[in-house]
Amino acid sequence: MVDNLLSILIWLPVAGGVVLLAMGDDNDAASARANAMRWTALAVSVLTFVLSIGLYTGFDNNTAAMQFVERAPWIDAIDVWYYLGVDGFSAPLILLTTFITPLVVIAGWDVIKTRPAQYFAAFLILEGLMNGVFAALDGLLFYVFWEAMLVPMFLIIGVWGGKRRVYATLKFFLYTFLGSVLMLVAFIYLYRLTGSFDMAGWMEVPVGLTAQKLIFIAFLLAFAIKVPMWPVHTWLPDAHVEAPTGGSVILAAILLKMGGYGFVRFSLPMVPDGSRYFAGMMIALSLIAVVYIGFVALMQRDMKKLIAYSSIAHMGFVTLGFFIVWHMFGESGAVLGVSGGMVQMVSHGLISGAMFLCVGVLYDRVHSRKIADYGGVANTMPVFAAFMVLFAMANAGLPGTSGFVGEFMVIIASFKANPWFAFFAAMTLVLGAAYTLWMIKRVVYGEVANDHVAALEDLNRREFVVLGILAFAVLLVGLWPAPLIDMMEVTIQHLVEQAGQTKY
Amino acid sequence: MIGLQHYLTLSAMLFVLSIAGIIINRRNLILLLMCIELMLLAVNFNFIAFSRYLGDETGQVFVFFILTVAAAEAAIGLAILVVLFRTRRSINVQELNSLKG
Amino acid sequence: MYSYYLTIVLAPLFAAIVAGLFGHKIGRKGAHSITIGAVGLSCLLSFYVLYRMYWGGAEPENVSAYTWAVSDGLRMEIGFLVDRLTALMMAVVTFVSLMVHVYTIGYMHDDPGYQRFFSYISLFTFSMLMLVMSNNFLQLFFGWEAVGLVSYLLIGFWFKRETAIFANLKAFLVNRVGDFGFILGIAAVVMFTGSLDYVAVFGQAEEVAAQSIEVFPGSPWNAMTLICILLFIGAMGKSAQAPLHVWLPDSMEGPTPISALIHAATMVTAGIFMVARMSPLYEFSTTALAVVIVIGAITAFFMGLLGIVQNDIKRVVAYSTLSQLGYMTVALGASAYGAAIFHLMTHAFFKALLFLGAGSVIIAMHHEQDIRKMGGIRKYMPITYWTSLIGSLALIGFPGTAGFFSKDLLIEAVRESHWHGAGAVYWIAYLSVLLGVFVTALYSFRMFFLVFHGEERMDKETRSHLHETPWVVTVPLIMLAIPSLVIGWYTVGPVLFGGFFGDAIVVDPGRDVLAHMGEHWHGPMGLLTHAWQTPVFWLAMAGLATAVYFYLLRPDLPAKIKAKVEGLYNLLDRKYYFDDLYIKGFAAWGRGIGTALWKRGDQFLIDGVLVNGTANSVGKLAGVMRQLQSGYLYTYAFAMIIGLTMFLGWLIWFR
Amino acid sequence: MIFEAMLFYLFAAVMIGAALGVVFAKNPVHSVMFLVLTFFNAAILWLMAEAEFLAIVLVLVYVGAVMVLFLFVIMMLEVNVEAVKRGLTRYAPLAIAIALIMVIELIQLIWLRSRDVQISSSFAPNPEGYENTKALGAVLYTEHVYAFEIAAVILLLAIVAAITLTMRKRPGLKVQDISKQVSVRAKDRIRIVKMDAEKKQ
Repeated sequence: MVDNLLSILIWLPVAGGVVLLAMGDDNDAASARANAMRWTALAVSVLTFVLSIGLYTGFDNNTAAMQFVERAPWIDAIDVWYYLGVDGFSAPLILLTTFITPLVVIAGWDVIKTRPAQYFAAFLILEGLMNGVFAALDGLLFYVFWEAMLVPMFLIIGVWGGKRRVYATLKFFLYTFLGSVLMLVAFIYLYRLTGSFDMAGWMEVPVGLTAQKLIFIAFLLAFAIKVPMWPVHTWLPDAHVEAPTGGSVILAAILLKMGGYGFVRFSLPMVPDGSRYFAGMMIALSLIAVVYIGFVALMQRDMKKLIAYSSIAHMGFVTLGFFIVWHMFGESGAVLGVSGGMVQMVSHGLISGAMFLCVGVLYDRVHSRKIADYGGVANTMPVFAAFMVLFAMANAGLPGTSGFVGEFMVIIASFKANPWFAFFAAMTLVLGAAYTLWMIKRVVYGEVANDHVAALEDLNRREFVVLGILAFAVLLVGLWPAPLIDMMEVTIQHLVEQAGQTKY
Repeated sequence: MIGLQHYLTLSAMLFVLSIAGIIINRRNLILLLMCIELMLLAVNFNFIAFSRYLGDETGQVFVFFILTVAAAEAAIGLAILVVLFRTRRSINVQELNSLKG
Repeated sequence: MYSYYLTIVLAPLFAAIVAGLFGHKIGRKGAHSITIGAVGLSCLLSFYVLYRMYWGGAEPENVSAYTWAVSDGLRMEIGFLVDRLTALMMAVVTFVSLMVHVYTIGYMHDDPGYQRFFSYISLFTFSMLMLVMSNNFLQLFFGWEAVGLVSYLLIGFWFKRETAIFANLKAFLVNRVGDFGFILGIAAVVMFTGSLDYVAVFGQAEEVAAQSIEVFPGSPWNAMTLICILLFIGAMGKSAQAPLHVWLPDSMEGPTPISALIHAATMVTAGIFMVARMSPLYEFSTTALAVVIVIGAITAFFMGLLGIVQNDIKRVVAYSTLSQLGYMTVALGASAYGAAIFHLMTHAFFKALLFLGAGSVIIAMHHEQDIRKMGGIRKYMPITYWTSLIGSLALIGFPGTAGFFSKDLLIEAVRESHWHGAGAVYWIAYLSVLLGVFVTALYSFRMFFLVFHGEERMDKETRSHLHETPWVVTVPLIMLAIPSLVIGWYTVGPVLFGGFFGDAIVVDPGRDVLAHMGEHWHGPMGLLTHAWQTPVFWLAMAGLATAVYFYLLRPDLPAKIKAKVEGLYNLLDRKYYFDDLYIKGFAAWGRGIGTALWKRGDQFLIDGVLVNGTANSVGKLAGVMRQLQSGYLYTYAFAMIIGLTMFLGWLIWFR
Repeated sequence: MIFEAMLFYLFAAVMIGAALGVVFAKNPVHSVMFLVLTFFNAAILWLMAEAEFLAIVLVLVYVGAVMVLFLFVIMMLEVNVEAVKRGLTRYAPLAIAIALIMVIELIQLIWLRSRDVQISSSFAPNPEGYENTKALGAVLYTEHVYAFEIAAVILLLAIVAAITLTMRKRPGLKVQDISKQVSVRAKDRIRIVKMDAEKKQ
């Protein structure tokens, strides 16, 4: 076990990114220098992933306490610490981050022609910051990472994005920023209450009911926008459509998870009574996300938008799983719901990432995301079609793929909470299959639709590797989710206990 | 007899006059500068009056510095004005709006 | 025995992976060799398992393969429960699958997707085995969806055909509607028992039946009824019971071997198997059984009627499959699970035979499927003719064939099941199955005569090439014809009345019709000799005779009748307008809702009014405020002065 | 004393009048002249307050230097006076109103609010042997020497800034560049070409 593993996971990619930036840029994508940059970026991200495996092997499944803790004073004057640590919630998400980033780097390999060094640097820095968000145990440190993360993402969409990238990136930035500012207010309130930014202290401190409700709302805006929940979801389709492929992947795979992570790290344990008060509303919003967004996704004409909407629907399962806790506290089922939500987050990270990569593969060749511009892709790209159908099935929640695990657990848990919750949640079985497979039908199957499709070339080795790795991960989690669930189980039990207490 | 209040009153009138001047002559940059000089004079009056009243020379030292800075300001302000006039052929404040959003 | 089970399941999977991923390396021969070898191995071992279970007297085994996940005390495992029910299903599945594998060599001979096809059908065998061998609901659902996936892939196998990819999407979605109920049923099971394991769940069945749940406030439902109905919705999807039957006829767009394997013999019977497997639960809810029997009866009769007007050779067989599935469902509802499974088994053989026979005709006709363009093929294809005849006779329940035993006894069981209290349910069920016999005979032989007898209506070109299909096609036909003919003789006694299923199927003794019938059981010969006394026989004969009259003796009559009952004909031809309802109704509504929510909800309300509206109003407010921020120095100075004045005034006068 | 008071009022009145002239004069040159008058009167009033040094400085620096600078600039720029002055009356009522309110406020502040504060009617006389310049110098060069230095630097800065701002390179102006002249080498100017002597035709 490496000392300071978390710090390394945070700062190694950041340092790698800085080095890349320092190397300067080369717009000639074929030049030796550009090549060196790519390999540097890949090496750093792969190294980070390899190191992060230590997080799994060294992780103790039997405790809910923080592990790999690092603590050093940062700003003494207001008692801010550089305080890192992981538990069952954050460790899988950090692993997901370090797993996805190398894939994104490979996916952007020779696709990014302009300023490749800055592109890769942005992703590396983003990776470090995201790890920071998941590992931070000090409120202010968390906030700093949380906000800093917006900057590389903002640039990724704004610089390498599509035609309406400025609108999309501004919308993205303003939406997410709006929420997080309110979160900062809540942080400051809690700081005034406890005199420190220690998150563990915030979980212990008693807070009045009204204050809890207000804090919950402040948190809600920050996290609900990130998740995103209905009705603050509209930034996501725009951001996804305009983002470059790698940006979409990171956005869907990891950034969205920050919202879910926020709920289990902040809302549920810190303001349990506030959360309980709003649980009904949260469940309603989650179910609306599942059903409403399912219908909306059905009618999308843009592949990326369709997948973006399906992301929203899937994330609805996450919040549903978290907030049904209140309906069966003290019985079995509560842990199952949260557990399902967490698994759904990880699985969605893999699947939506893979789906966006698939669209990226097509986009690189035809430069269109419109469904109508395709048809019969399977004729010219059989291998790609196989992957796409696999991921589509995972997106539709087929058992044996990771998409099923979380949905299954959440549906089972929510049936216990109230059969009607499960009724609406299970509609995703039909809707999810409908929108995903209808897209598959129009894109992959059929006669060759036009000359563009006829000229398509099948996956090259690089794309094959990326999709292959993701396919393996999707199937692995689907066929044997036990390691993942075991990692989180104790932490979730602890959370359910915390969520069940009364704090005022 | 003539004391602090008289001086202060005089200074107040001077000050208010200069404000009126700024509002009225809001187009002419040179007049604006002159009104600012007038305003500084009013301030200086206050300083001197209080310095005398309190028997402390520091107030007068302050006036000394204000005079220095005002002189510098006038010099630079006029220089800018000259440059401005050279490029824009005008010192009308309302035409100097290239920074307007 | 665990390693045997593992081999049975994993061999087809392994073959599927090899044929799928390395198909281009191992070539056609390699692909079919490895898959047939693997499925053959599975088949052999399955028969061995069946042998051990029945003749060897082995106890049912319940083994766990690995723990899928544990959360919140809920163990989710992958494992095998092998008892006689399972063993029988395994044998049927692997045997039919093996036959279809062999047959495929001939049928798909010229197809570029040869390896892919073998990979799919092996994968299907794996999925189906996972389904039947499961010892818990999770794995059941896995198999359930996996067969659905393979069915989806295979219906859309010729993915260039617009109709095929429409049909596979339709099939998957309709199945998903069923699965929607199914997963809710599983969730209900977990809610009331806290377990996914069959044994644990069945053990608590009695307690669960005593509970109730208020799904709608104020009207408590029996928990078991809810569970069973929800599970049955899943079965309705998979086993194509009305009104979720619409996907099955369309699924005929797939290659014929899979129509035989998936959409006749095995996958569609998964629902029947599931209900039989869940008999310990269904026995506690007569309400659920009543639902089952009504749905089955409706399917059995009305879907059969549709077979009469179809002109596509495969669709006729498909509707007959629907109808036969309805028969099985009726038997389930009558608590005659054994009869249902027995019919399932015989049906698997003769229906696979009929499909493969139809496929053989299609090969010979160069992929022409319209029976109006066939006729008189008998003399060109003798083997196909005779095997198809056997299949058709078995289908209509001609005395002595396998279908006779299963169907006759099934109807008998329905007649005997008085437990419903002579309600409407009973009469609906009994009349449906009885009339269904006539309909079955009519459409079966209508097709048979139109294809094999009468004048030759095909064009010259086709006729000149018409000849018997190669041995890879005919051998499976013969191999399937044998059990279709004789298996009833040997198995009817033990399976139905010999307590074959042991503890696998639980029936409330108070309404155990099979046990009741068993008291009067005198062996297959006895049944055969009394056959002419039953209405079933006469109805079948009447159907046959009608077919002979209309399609052999007076081929001009059907058209005249058709013209007379135009309305009825249209109703049947449009399949009771179910497709219209679903496509123009539900699907269009769904798209309409989607568009409305997207355009009105997302784009107009949220983005337009809330998001951009906020932005715009901020912009407008800023526009007003901007007048103050003119950028002119004097404006700011002026504002400062006014502020100063006001402040001073406040200081002096108001403080 | 009365005489002193009368003098104060006289000069004060002239100063206010001159200030009014600054604000309302039509011609900027007149404005500057009025400003000079204002400063003179201010200097006198400061003298009366026994701030002799500053009074002298005011005259020397302001009247002698700054006002002349203003005058130069105005004359140099040949501003169209009418164009600039137009629109004066539009804001005059507003300005006068605000000025009146403010002056009332200030006078009220100075006179009414200070009623209860004990203020002697006139400034206390300076002690014997007091010299304003000397006293100021004593403070300026001891306590405030750093500020003094900074003020000096600011003035220097103002000089430099004014020069750099107004200096301009005129195109087409002929100037000598000594260093260039010195560093010229022969081969830059003369090209020696080798060629055959011309033959007679």
